[in-house]
Amino acid sequence: MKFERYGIGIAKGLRVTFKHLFRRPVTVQYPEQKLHMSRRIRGNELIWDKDKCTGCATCAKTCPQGVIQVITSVDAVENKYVVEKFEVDTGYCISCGLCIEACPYEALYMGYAYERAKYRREDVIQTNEQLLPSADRLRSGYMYPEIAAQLPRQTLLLERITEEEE
Amino acid sequence: MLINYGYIGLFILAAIAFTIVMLLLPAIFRLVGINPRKPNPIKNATYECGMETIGRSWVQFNFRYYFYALMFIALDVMVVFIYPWAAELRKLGYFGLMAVLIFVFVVVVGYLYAWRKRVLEWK
Amino acid sequence: MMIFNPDPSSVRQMPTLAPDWPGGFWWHWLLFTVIIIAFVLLLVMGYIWLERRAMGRMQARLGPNRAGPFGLLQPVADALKVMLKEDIVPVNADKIVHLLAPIIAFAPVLIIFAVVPFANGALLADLNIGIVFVVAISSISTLGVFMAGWGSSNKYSLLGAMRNVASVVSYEIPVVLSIAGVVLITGSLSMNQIVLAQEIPFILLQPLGFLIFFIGGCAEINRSPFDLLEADSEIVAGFHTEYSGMKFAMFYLVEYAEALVISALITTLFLGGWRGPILPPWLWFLVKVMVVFFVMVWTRTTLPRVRIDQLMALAWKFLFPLALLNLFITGIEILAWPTAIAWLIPVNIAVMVILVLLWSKLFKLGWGRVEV
Amino acid sequence: MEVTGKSKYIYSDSELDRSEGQIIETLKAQSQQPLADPDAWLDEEIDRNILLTTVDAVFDWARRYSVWPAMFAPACCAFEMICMAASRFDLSRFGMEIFRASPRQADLMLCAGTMTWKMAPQLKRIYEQMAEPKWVIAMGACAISGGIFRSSYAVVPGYNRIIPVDVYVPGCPPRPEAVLHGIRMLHRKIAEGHVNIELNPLKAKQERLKDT
Amino acid sequence: MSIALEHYLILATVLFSIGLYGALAKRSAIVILMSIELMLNAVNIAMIAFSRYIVPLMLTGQVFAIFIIVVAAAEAAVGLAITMAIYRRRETIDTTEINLMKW
Amino acid sequence: MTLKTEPFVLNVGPQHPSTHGVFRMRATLDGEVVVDIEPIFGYLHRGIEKLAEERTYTGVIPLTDRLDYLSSMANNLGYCLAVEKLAGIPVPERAQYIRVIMAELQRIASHLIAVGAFLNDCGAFMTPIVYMIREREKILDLFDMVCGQRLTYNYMRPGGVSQEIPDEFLPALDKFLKQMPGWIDEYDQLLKENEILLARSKGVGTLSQELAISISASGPVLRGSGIKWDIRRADPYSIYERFEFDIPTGTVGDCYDRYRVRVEEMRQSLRILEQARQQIPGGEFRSKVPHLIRPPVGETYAHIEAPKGELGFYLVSDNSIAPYRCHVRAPSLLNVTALRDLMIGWKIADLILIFGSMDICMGEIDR
Amino acid sequence: MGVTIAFWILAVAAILGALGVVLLRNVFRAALSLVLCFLAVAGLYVTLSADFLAAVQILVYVGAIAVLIILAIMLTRDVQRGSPGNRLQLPAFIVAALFLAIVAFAIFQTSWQLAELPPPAPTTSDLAFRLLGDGGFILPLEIAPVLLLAAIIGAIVLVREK
Ligand code: SF4
Ligand code: SF4
Ligand code: SF4
Repeated sequence: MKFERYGIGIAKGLRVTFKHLFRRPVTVQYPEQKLHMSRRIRGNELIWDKDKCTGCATCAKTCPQGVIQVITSVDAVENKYVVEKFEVDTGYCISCGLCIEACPYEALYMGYAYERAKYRREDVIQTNEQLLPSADRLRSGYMYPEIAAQLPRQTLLLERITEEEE
Repeated sequence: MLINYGYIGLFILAAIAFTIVMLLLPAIFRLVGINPRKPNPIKNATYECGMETIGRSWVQFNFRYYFYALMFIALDVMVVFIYPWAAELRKLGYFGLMAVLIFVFVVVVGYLYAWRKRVLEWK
Repeated sequence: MMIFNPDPSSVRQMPTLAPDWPGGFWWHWLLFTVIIIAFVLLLVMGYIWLERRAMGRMQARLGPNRAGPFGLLQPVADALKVMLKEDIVPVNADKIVHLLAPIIAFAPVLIIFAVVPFANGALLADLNIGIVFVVAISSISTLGVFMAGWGSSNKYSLLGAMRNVASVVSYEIPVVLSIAGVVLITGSLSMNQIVLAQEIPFILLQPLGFLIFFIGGCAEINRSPFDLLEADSEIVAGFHTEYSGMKFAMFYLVEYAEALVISALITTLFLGGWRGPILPPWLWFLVKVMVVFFVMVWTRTTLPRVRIDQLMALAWKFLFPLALLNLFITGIEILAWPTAIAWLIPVNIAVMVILVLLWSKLFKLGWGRVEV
Repeated sequence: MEVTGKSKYIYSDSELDRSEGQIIETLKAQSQQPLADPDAWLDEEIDRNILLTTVDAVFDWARRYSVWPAMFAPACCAFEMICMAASRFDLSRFGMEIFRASPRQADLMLCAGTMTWKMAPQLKRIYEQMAEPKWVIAMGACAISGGIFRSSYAVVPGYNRIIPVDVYVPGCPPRPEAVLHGIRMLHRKIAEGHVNIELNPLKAKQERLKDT
Repeated sequence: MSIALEHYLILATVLFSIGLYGALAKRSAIVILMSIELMLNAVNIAMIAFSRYIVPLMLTGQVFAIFIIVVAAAEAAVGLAITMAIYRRRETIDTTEINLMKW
Repeated sequence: MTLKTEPFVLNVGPQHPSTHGVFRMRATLDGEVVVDIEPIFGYLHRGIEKLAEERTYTGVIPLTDRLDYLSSMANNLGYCLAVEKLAGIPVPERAQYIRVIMAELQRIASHLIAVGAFLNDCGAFMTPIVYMIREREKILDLFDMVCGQRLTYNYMRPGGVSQEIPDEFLPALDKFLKQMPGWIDEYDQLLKENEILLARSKGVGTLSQELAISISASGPVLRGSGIKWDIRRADPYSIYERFEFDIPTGTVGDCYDRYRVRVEEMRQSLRILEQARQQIPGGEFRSKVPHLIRPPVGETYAHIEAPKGELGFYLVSDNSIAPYRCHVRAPSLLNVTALRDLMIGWKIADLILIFGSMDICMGEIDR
Repeated sequence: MGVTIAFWILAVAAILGALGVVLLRNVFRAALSLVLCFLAVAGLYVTLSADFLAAVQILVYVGAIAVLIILAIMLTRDVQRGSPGNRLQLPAFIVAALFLAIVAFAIFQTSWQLAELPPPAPTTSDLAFRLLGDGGFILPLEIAPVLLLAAIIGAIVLVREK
């Protein structure tokens, strides 16, 4: 080992770490404090607007994974498709958002939630009603600027908004 | 003086006993059934990054280690003389200083020899 | 039975183990044994906590804060959990050695504290060869580590164990020589005498000795830049790769207990031990130990790890010659000016700076093929 | 020192390859169906006496706050795992920053990434070599179902083919918060699942004997 | 019953005999070296015991013991070095297999 | 006389703390010294190229995200360039700028990880990587804002990008550009001159120019050896010829040089970002592209300077909605071929260090 | 009293350790039992009021010589062979036993000229004076490093690669 700089390099490094001792940690205490997610967050679930959906299955066809399963029957009276089963295996979905881009009737949204861990494999699969929007299943603004505008502003580490909010 | 060593001796026993008790605790827990124990052949095999070990595990090492140990042993013996000397230098005076200087010098010759012969290096 | 019927003239005054402390021998022993063991364990837990918290802060995060207030119970949780883990003994292992290793690694570290003066007069016993005792006992721990590496019959373990032996073998000498510098000034090997002699903390009188001791001590216990033997990024977990449960916890404890030993030694030898105004001695001791440990954590957070050959070169080609020089310079000073000590402070600091700079220069120039 | 030729290895490469292939094929044949989720505790009512419950509570507390993850990070999700351990999300708050490189000392296998069949035997081995009690979190789509690579010939469709998974965290990759949520669910499982106090050690011992 | 000089001497003799046996009867060079260390240790005990019981103020025995330790260290270093040198050539340290004349 | 030391075979990996994924090195050691090393990979072979053949041209983009998962944006860009070249799709001006901004941000993010991981491999207990991840986190926030994911962006599309950048993006970018140089300086203070790091990495794992060229290395690994080769200059794609920037090179080609080159490249990327930020025009973010792209029969190769080196996509079209063949020229794979030559003769500790300095991403090597 | 107990314990430990060295088949374990013997002997030194020597015993024997021996074991791969006896086992045993008997006999027959004085309490300073002071063992002291030097050079020459 050479001591070209007589330990000055080491001293400089030590100064940097020492300075950090007095800086505010950037940590978010997750379960108590939560960051505002990106307005376009692609959370790990899909949200499906049953009323708008026509059962055209474009989403199912676009999905590179084949995650979406749409089973429809024909309603002869109203001359349209009735969605019998709309199933998304979120354990399989890669949140790529292509289905949302593809849906011609704006019936499919990415979810805003991300805390969707489950104890069982089956629970990860979502069917029909489980896909509908609700109070704790907000829609994300991915591909939907109007929705994005209503969502809270994203917390940026750059700006450290958390600090002010506390 | 010996009384101090009595304390120390008993303390040594206590320390060893304490260590053994600490190690025995899990064994007791296991008897009670709190600690799990489910051995199986894979679990008891050697860990090597998830692979099966290739070759024997008794690694044979390079002889280079020996030189360090060798120098160490010589210098360690030197230290044996240095400590009483250091404790009593004030009374021993310059004569003692000279004596140990010569002593150390001779050993250091060996050290320099080792250095010159580049055995204190890893090639 | 002639053997056991010795000549009456040979029956001499053996010093009896009579009580010399109010309460008698056994009480004295029991009390302080319990105190020391409890103290060491508590302090080690405190260390673990301190390290994780301080390191967290230095890395701009928080560190453990869920288990108990400020995460203070984190080490307790760890200890309990580890105790509840399954104990695995690999089939290939040398089972007896595998079992004995943690004991042999841990017990000596505990034993060292028997002679550390936590307050005026070492608690349990003030040995008049105190510091040699410490040095001697601490060399046993190495054996425990080596046994662990050997007994596991795992390549990484063996590599780690070899590295440990190599580093201990190299750093023992500079460390011991730098201690001898302190002994020169005090003229006594007793730990308590060393503290008593420190009107001025020896860090000022022996700056070079302190530097060598700090670096060498860290290297010997494999801390901060010298943690090669369990270098995560190289040889998995080093010598304790195959250890789980309580046995692993022992090694984990050893790691911190050794750090405690080194900080206690630094405190005693160079920082004036328990001496200090106002506060009670044991508190001073504690504060100093913690400060030393904090410096260790600090360097650990900042510095990269050295390589094994650099580790050895540093010991043999840098620290050892300096330690010898320091020893003899101190010796001459002691003989020339047996009493006037205070004005040696600037001289010694200057000597340190000059020696270190000079040696670094030589080191750089590759004198005697020093470069590695 | 010169070492030349193939003789330097104890086994030849082709031998190693063949044995590896065999191991993988066997494992593949065994792993056609997912393993059952260890979720019995969700329904189960365990009644214990008071003493044991207190002891249990303490033990569970200790286990909960000292879950040391094993480093197991094959693919992309690993970086979210690392981010989770870094300053912004700081895994260490839960006492989890001690990533153990050796599975012997780890409690939790955070499966972060795609598992290929080539890697599967190692996964199984590492999992087996972890000391009890141990948990597994499947992080990301790949770990749950093979994710984007499910249809690939090389990829294991979900870790639960090989090892039992305790918590599934969907996402590709799941955000660090999502994994933290998964970890908190694991905490709950540890607390409520009462890892193991075998109330009847004798019986347990007999069962153990029967197993071996 | 108090411990006297004879106790230490007998102990030293026992250790020495064990070392002697090991040095004569073992095949591994390293074990032979270890046995020799044992013998040296036994001598040390005797030395110090003599010093303690016969000339307690002179410490001559202790000084001797220190020198014996020096010799033991040197002996171990060189002995093991020879062992290793032989091992390097002959791939064995079995003393019965080492036939120096046929090197 | 050579030592009759038994060669001792050690598996480093596949599951090893510092192999950056599942890479396995079968190392033959003599004591601590590496005498032979055999890299074994394939532990992350996920069949990306094969999977690409059964997906639509747009559907392949998520796959490219997972190639080099530390620089997904760059992968997206490279793939989209290839498709555009194949199908002759024009890209609007604004989209070009957005793409450049994203690609350069991604380069910084990727280098942050590379440098951090390298320093971590040196054994600087977590600190550098934790700091660098903190900075990377800031970049990820920007990406997250734009496309809603932190790692697998799936942002670029043939003919542009998937969505317009949100309003708050550019102010945030400004802020980032203002702060980032300071942070880089801080990292330099932390370890640039550290004696231990210098001793560990200078002269270690020297990649000679000839070797670098003959293995067709690229990226910082090549530039570390002192060769001024950067696709952004040598074969400008997108709009890179409009920007001013330097190509930092090393001198010796050792680990330290590679590390420095990466740090300097971050500075250069900031320069490009600065210029792109100034010049970004308004307009469309995506040209009109049919939902399912059907390029004419033919083949094409497009390459970009990804953070790790030359990333190329070779596409063959048979006029269907899916590529007939998609091949990826992965920079890591070619760089890693130098491994054996670099490592022999060094110690285990250096082995990890050299490996770290190559900045390897297994997703890309095994594909 | 305490000394008596300590003596017996340590003596038994020392003899067990020594027996381990010659009887254990695994060389590594034999080395460990040698360490046990060394430690017990150090304890015996303490009962003989030779405290400094006890520390030296641990420092040099356990800290250095034992490490050297273990290293040698590692380096020569001797473990696999175990530690078999040679053909001389029985004669060796007889020789050792005879030696033991003769010396024991001599010990009991001699009437030792025991001194009456208790040993000096701290031995370190006395040792220092005996070694380095006037009329001390200064000549042997200066010869000792020469021995060490010879050992260093000899060992290096023996083991070094050409
Ligand atoms: S594409 Fe939209 S409308 Fe059609 S089935 Fe899917 S969700 Fe319904
Ligand atoms: S997000 Fe992607 S993978 Fe998930 S359902 Fe939509 S298209 Fe399929
Ligand atoms: S789940 Fe997604 S991010 Fe995670 S490993 Fe699989 S492809 Fe990569």
